[in-house]
Amino acid sequence: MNKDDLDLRVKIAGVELKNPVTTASGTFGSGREFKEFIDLNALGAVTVKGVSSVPWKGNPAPRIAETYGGMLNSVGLQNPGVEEFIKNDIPFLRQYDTKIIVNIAGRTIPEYCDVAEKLSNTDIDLIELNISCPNVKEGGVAFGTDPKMAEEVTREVKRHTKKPLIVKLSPNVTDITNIAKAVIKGGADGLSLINTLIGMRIDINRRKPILANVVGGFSGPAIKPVALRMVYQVAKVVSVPIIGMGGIATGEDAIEFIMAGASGVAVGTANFRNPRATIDVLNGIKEYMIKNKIKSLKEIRGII
Amino acid sequence: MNKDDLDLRVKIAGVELKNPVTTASGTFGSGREFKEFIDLNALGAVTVKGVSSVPWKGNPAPRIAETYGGMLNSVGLQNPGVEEFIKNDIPFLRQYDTKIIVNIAGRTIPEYCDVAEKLSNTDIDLIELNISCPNVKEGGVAFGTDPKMAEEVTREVKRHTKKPLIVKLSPNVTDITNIAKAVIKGGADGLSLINTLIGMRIDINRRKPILANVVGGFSGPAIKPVALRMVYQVAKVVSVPIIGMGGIATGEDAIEFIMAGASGVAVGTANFRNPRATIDVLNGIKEYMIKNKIKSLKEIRGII
Amino acid sequence: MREIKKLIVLENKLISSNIYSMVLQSKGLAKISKPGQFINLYCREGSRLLPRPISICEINKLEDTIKLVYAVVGAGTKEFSNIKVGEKIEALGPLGNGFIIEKDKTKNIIVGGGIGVPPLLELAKNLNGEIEVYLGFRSKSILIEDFKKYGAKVHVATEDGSEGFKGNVLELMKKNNVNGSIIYSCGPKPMLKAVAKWAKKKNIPMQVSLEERMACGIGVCVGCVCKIKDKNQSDWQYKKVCKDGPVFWSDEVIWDE
Amino acid sequence: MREIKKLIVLENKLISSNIYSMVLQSKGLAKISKPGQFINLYCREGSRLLPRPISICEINKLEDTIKLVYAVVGAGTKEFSNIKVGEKIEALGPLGNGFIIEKDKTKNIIVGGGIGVPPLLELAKNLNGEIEVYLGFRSKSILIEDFKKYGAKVHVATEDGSEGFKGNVLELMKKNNVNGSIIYSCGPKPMLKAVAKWAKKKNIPMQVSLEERMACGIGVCVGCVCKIKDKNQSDWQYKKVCKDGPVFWSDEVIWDE
Ligand SMILES: Cc1cc2nc3c(=O)[nH]c(=O)nc-3n(C[C@H](O)[C@H](O)[C@H](O)COP(=O)(O)OP(=O)(O)OC[C@H]3O[C@@H](n4cnc5c(N)ncnc54)[C@H](O)[C@@H]3O)c2cc1C
Ligand SMILES: Cc1cc2nc3c(=O)[nH]c(=O)nc-3n(C[C@H](O)[C@H](O)[C@H](O)COP(=O)(O)OP(=O)(O)OC[C@H]3O[C@@H](n4cnc5c(N)ncnc54)[C@H](O)[C@@H]3O)c2cc1C
Ligand SMILES: Cc1cc2nc3c(=O)[nH]c(=O)nc-3n(C[C@H](O)[C@H](O)[C@H](O)COP(=O)(O)O)c2cc1C
Ligand SMILES: Cc1cc2nc3c(=O)[nH]c(=O)nc-3n(C[C@H](O)[C@H](O)[C@H](O)COP(=O)(O)O)c2cc1C
Ligand code: FES
Ligand code: FES
Repeated sequence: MNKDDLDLRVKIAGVELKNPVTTASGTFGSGREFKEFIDLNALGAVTVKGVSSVPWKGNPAPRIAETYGGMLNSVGLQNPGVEEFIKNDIPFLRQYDTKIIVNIAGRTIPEYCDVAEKLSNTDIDLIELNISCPNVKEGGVAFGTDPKMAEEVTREVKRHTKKPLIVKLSPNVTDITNIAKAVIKGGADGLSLINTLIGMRIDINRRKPILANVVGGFSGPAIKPVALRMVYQVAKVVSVPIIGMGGIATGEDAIEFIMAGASGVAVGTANFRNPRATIDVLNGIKEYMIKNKIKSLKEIRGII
Repeated sequence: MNKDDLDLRVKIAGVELKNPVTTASGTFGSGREFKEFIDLNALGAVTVKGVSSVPWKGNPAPRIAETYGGMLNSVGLQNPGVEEFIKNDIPFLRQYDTKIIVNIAGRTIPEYCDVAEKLSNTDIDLIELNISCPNVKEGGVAFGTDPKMAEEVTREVKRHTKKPLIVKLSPNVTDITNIAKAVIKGGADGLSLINTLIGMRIDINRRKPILANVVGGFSGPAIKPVALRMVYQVAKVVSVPIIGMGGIATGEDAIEFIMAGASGVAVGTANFRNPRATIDVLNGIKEYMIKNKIKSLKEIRGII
Repeated sequence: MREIKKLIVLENKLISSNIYSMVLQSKGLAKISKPGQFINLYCREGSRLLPRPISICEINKLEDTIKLVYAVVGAGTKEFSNIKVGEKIEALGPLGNGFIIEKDKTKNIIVGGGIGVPPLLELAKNLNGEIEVYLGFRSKSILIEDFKKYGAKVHVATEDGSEGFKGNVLELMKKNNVNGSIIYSCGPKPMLKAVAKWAKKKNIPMQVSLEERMACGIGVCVGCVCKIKDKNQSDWQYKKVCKDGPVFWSDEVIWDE
Repeated sequence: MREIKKLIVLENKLISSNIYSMVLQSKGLAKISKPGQFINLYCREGSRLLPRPISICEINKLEDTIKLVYAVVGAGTKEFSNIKVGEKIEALGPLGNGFIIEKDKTKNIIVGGGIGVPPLLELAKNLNGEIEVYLGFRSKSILIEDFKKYGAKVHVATEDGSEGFKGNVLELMKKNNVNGSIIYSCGPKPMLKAVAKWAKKKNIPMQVSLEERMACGIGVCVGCVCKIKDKNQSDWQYKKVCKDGPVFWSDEVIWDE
């Protein structure tokens, strides 16, 4: 068996990706900075950083703190707004043979709907609804931790767009399967999980939190066990496709998520340590498949 | 300033510890195995592994999986029961000049109460009520994730014992401050946080979870940012003392928890990598205090 | 007080595909070690927190060295394989109880499989009486000449038949009509289980050295358990491989997994 | 394609208390680097995920080397200080925009503070006209002789008065009645802020090289921001230190933190 015999295709919310590897929103921009490091055509999809209806300034610095095997961020969804995004980033990404997943952010349901609506007639493939950003006071995290609100925002956004809708869930909940079921009731065509945990670091010399925002989103290899557990739990109770993420840095990591039930896998924080992480993950998946004589990922998806 | 000038005493639920360093339940046995490595007299307290009303067999092996910067366990509170504990372990620990904190486990409220009652007339200092073990199907985790149940079990245990009561909280909840407030309403004299997150690892060669129990408790340096954030959040809204834990391996880690509001600090998983971890943490705290001319930990507790 | 020691690596060489032999200057560890005990090796890379338990393969009390033989199976053992002679490695030991050496037994049978073979070498050195050694491997053997050096009669089985008997070690033992007064064994669980069943039928007492995933290695975490029957055989308990073992009598062990 | 390169360490020596000078064989990096740019250095220890940004202190295009000068302040820089000559370190660069060198300026003033001094050295080498250098330190100075080598007039201030003027660098500049056609500056934020205020009053254009905690270093994470005024000065945006900077015109910067 060699690389050409492998069938890496996966279907996410009705859209076929040529392979399962995408990027975790907010860790890859719109891909521009990475085109110097990798061939963007190699990716199954590019998931771009969160866009909102109007430009958002984001949170004060410091926004980054390193933790043991992970990091915290409190970027706060700084972005130039959906109109700039449509003008600049869609044409850029459309040069490449890869699917475009647009992560959308909002403080209120109408704001979310506005972004979704504006993206409706553009040439993107999927919308990923971020109801789980821990760095935005209003909306953001609240939508992601209350099943009723999660269902409602999903339903409304779904009504405002023709694009297939993935909902990205927060891990900071008692029972993630409840939220998953709620957003599916609201009309989600797929799920992304997980967004960041909420974490904190203190600078004991300055006697202050490292992040200006005090707490931030916790990501990286450190959080993988939580992410994997949640993908597993959710995959057991839903039938929509899942994009798994949280600490993926190698092909082996990705295979773990696929065995737990993920269809797609997104590489996030690993991009900061290794700008070729997405390609390394893709190659690692292929090597595992060849070594274990797996022709299609279907053979191992959700095998646990 | 030198080591003798430092005032390291802390009061936890009315009991004075000579210094803030204790052990995280389940990572130190009853101290027997560690007396070959360290002087147990040096510790503020020894928190022993969970004891239940009757012997518990625990879960099948494998019970251990390594993760990036952390580990999973699914021991399932294997223990010989409270009567054996009283007979063997209290006399052993009483040889040392250190406080004894007994972590208690149960599947039902009567089981918890039974252990608490039996410990009431023994020579221990504090009870730590574990309502947060993710490795026991009934009780355990459910008590720790529902504020009403958490309050009820606390109240009942409190009624059955004369010992000061610390309640140990689960991090696997949407809002830990809710649970904290509930157990304080139930009568908790102090809080311990955090217990383990819930995590998973998959052995991609065997195509099976590494743990026989599929998921397990996730601990170690990897989880520190979550633990620190929760201690900070809870310390802001309660006035009872907190024992902070989750990934503490150095004096600097401990100082972070103290600045976030913890009175005591417990060393857990770090004991497995370094049997002298508790002493290293204690010495690290002292060095920080000397370097920064801090006479008493009161000067920095909850300073954030 | 006991402590994790930094031991100088005196040798660290590939002896078979993916298998390394490491000799450590032992700082007194050799003096107190017994066959069947193990040591914890710690990784430098901090993302790998847990110690790697590795059996002691040979003890040299005179030169104060110990030898380990380990297979590279993951990132930790990979890291060990890259350590250069003269560098140091953190180690704690000896840990666990070794084999119970029954000096009065006239015919000792040693059964080893794969990377379970190394601890049996130091054992062989310490036995009285006749020693017959049965070793099974997937393909390439290790340490055969070493066993011979200590006067043992060595029989080899390989799954692919590339060396010695083609088949598993028990088949070879049956074929050779093995008999003896005691069996000492270490290797993969299915092998141990099969040999234990056979030994029971033949009424030969047998010791097995078990493996389990560990966190502490010193009996604290209760992670590394196996099911061991109570004295009266009516019930069982989870016992710790690191502290109560790694060697158990085979008829105590519940082999259900 | 761009990539993280493994560069050979040619020198890594202590030059002052806790401050090291590291020379790297640059694999072509020297050729494309400019004063004020930085590189990402990656830790070997996997629990430390994020790159450490370090400014380029000197560029040697002929020998294809670059020199970095770094202070040991935490675990990452501690790790770097233990690297031996001949070993390799992973690095990505050059990153960011360097100083904008205004060749027509006749009197250049360079103002540096502490570990902000190193990038100014390569800058000094590339300036035309007169160069007056003001450097402030807590106690011990670094790189003074190097600046002199390139014909600059160097003035030193130390907080404890152990070398040169006792006080901060701005006090020394005021005392010396400094004037010039442009200021290039790098150092702690309070220093930059104070000098910027003074420069504004004196109407001297000034460039500042800023520092911020980074994750990617390549403009992706939007972690490393500082407040920069819009062109018309009516509003401001968070700009990326790594990609839009690290050098900015001082009158663009909002110094409120
Ligand atoms: C008592 C005892 C004695 C042993 N003696 C030897 C020996 O002499 N030679 C030898 O080659 N191997 C021996 N092993 C197995 C050895 O411990 C593992 O192969 C090793 O830990 C793998 O580490 P890794 O980082 O390369 O693998 P990884 O799979 O990356 O390790 C991940 C985690 O799983 C644990 N792990 C993985 N495989 C095993 C295993 N088979 N047993 C226990 N833990 C495991 C590791 O310790 C680590 O915590 C022994 C195991 C035990 C319990
Ligand atoms: C553009 C730029 C250029 C720099 N040039 C130099 C230089 O030439 N020489 C020099 O000694 N230092 C320089 N620094 C600062 C240097 O990056 C930090 O001192 C270093 O990252 C500390 O790493 P650590 O692991 O030792 O410290 P830790 O405190 O253990 O690091 C923890 C985390 O915080 C980050 N961090 C800590 N301090 C700083 C800081 N001051 N700035 C940015 N990130 C920080 C680290 O990168 C890491 O992610 C520069 C910083 C920037 C942003
Ligand atoms: C710097 C940074 C910015 C992020 N921005 C977003 C975002 O805009 N929208 C979103 O849904 N998730 C965002 N995330 C979360 C990631 O997409 C991902 O869910 C999380 O980081 C876990 O994956 P990882 O551990 O591989 O990074 C961000 C994460 C980081 C580290
Ligand atoms: C092997 C193991 C066993 C544990 N057993 C218990 C227990 O019996 N009772 C309890 O309340 N917590 C138990 N814990 C949780 C720890 O006490 C602690 O809350 C947690 O591990 C986080 O701290 P750490 O990261 O420092 O280990 C156990 C943890 C481990 C790793
Ligand atoms: S490994 Fe901890 S008890 Fe055996
Ligand atoms: S460090 Fe990531 S954008 Fe600057």
